[in-house]
Amino acid sequence: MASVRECRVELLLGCRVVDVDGVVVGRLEEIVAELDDDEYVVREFHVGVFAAFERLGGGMLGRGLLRLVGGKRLYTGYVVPWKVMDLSDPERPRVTVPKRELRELGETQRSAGTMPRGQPSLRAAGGHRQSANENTVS
Amino acid sequence: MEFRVVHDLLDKPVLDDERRNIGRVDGVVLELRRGAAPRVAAFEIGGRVWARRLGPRMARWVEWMGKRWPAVANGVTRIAMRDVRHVGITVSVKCDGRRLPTLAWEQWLRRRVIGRIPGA
Amino acid sequence: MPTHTAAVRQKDRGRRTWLFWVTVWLAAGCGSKTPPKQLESAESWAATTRELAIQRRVGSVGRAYTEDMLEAGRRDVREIATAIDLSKLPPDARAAVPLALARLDTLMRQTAESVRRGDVVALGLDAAAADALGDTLRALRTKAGGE
Amino acid sequence: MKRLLDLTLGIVTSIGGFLEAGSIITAVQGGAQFGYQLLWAVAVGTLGLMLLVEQSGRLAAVSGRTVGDALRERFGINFFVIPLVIGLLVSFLVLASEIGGVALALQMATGIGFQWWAMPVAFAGWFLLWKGTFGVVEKGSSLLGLVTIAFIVAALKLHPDWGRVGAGLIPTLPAHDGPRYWYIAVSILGASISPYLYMFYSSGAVEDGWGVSDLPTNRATAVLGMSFGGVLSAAVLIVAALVFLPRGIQVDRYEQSALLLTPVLGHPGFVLFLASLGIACFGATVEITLSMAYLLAQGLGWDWSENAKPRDNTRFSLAYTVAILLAGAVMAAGVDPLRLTSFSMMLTAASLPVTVIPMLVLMNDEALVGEHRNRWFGNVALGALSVLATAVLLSAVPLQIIGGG
Repeated sequence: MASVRECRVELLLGCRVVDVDGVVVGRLEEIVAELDDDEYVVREFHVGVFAAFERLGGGMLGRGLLRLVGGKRLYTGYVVPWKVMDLSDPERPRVTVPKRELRELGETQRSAGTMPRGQPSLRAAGGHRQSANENTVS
Repeated sequence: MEFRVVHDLLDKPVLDDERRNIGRVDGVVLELRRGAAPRVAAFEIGGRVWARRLGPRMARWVEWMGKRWPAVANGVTRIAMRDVRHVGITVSVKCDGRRLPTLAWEQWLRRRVIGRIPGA
Repeated sequence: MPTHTAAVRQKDRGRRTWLFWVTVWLAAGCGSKTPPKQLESAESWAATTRELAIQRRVGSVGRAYTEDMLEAGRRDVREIATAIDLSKLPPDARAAVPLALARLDTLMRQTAESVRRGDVVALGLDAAAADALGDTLRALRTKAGGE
Repeated sequence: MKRLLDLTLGIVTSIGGFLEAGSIITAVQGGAQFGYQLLWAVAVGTLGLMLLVEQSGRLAAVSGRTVGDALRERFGINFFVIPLVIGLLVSFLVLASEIGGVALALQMATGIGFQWWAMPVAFAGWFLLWKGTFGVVEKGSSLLGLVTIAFIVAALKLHPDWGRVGAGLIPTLPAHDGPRYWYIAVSILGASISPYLYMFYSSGAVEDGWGVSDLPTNRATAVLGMSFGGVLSAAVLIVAALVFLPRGIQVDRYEQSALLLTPVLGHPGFVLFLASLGIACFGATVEITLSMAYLLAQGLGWDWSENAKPRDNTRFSLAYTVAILLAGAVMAAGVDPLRLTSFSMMLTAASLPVTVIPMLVLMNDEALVGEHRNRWFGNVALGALSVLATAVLLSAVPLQIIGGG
């Protein structure tokens, strides 16, 4: 670890992400980390309108509406693994591979895992959303 | 355990050892490491941090306020992720909120303004 | 949010449009009214005067309230009298409208005096006069093109 | 037994808390100019408020988050500043008009100008907040607010033609004065669906520590309380339609509305009107002030509670102190209360989309409300309300221009 640099999540959020050829991937909406040896280590970045919806917990209704209104165009999001995300300029995040090589975020994976729905008391459960099976590289 | 920085941490209320509200997570700091995955190092609380999110004009304005009334526009509180006890609907941290800069103006107000009004 | 200049400029433009609409909205509060609308308002004041006289006569409403109300009404009526655009009225109403408004003003002053004196008989007469004046104003409004 | 008592108290609270300066004056204006024709606006406004109150109460009971909290947590500060700034601005104007309502009631009772009453009223409200607890503020001001039932008594004594009253519940196009009609219709909507009410309600649910077991109480309070409240508003409109319309009295000055009950109830009617106006507006003054402080404190993560001593929540206490005294100062400067009230009701109506549309997202968020999230009915109704709110926003500016004043 030669150098340590800092980067601010709240300013990164909503920035347009481009791929290696300058093609726009979408806006950065979510960062997924994992607790690893007492450290929260970033695994991947979620980019695109769908990622924003996922963040808002849009639910079935939101997903349905999004598909209805925007069709395929809006109904997309990409998973960018940390290895290919270049944050050297925090205002212009860049993916170091072409867009087509990115994994899409969406329903196909969502249905792969079964999601525990409706815990009886979220407050009692500590409220942590149990969604580990959504769109993760584990 | 998976943890989503924006969904689960950013903008959540922060409670100290005695469940005192010490503010909201206004910003999150990633540490970029060469050859290793970035690490969520800390989060920050403070007017200056959220003002920066609202744009440069707002940030300048809060900066100016801070120069004028240092007691009111407090500094930035940074809390390392290792001091986080639990992240849920709220974020609880291992510390005494009264000693943090975020609560400085709450205390300043108590001494200088509110405490002086009868019946407080 | 990203702080590219384009985005900032767009934000500025957005703010300006927004300010424009707020100004328009605020300005609209002081917009002008048409003569039939103004006459309708005067008519409503005549009706209010009548009601105030009747209710004060039987002691249903407070004295201070009645006087204040009449005073406020007179201010409104005088405002209407100066603001009304006579050229927008039909020729045969041009002379009658200012006259009726002046009579309403006088009547309201008179009613206020009756209230001050506690004169029950006068209040009855004032109510009748207000009733008649209301009819006159209604006729004038119909002439001026109101429904 | 205790539950039943709580429920009754909750319903009484919402009845007492329903009427305030805006809903009284808009209903009087509507009835005086258009008879029963605008009753539908009261009904739509009441249904809308019922929906939002039930949902924000449910959100608070299930997740322990108020609407303000959830808005910040789910949408981030970049979005949250919009409802924050708009909410504070609109609430401030409404607050000033409520203080104006109390001050005018006092003016009509004493003959001393309302400007002189504005600061004492603001100070009295502040004192209640400073010394009182949430229960005192909510229940006290609302129990007194039951005096507004006088309007229902008056409406019944006038024996309205119920068939025509029923017909008024169906929206129809006006025969005359189209712009004015729509202007008053939108104002009635703004007066009924006040964001401060459901913000206040959800904060109250959190202050009282509601849980999932309180959901039935929440639903009953929302449905029964708001419908009784709506009936009160409708009664004001009906009385105005039967008293003012045939006499040709329009309400160009706030004070004219005090003649509303005298033809029916005589001198007690005058006193009851003043008492209703004063008490209802005073209750609203205190509640709006609190809801402003709640919104600010929740959004920025300050400690907030009306039940704590002011010195334990200094920023929160400072926020309500500044808000109420500033609003008092606006009225003391002699702003026309009727103009301000009409304007702020219009502004409230126009501001609805910023709080209503996000509710659609919040109430479908499994992380927040889990299995208690909206079913199709709640979503369709809230969706319809969002569409209505957007239409209102788009029509507000042109309506203010051609129908206002």
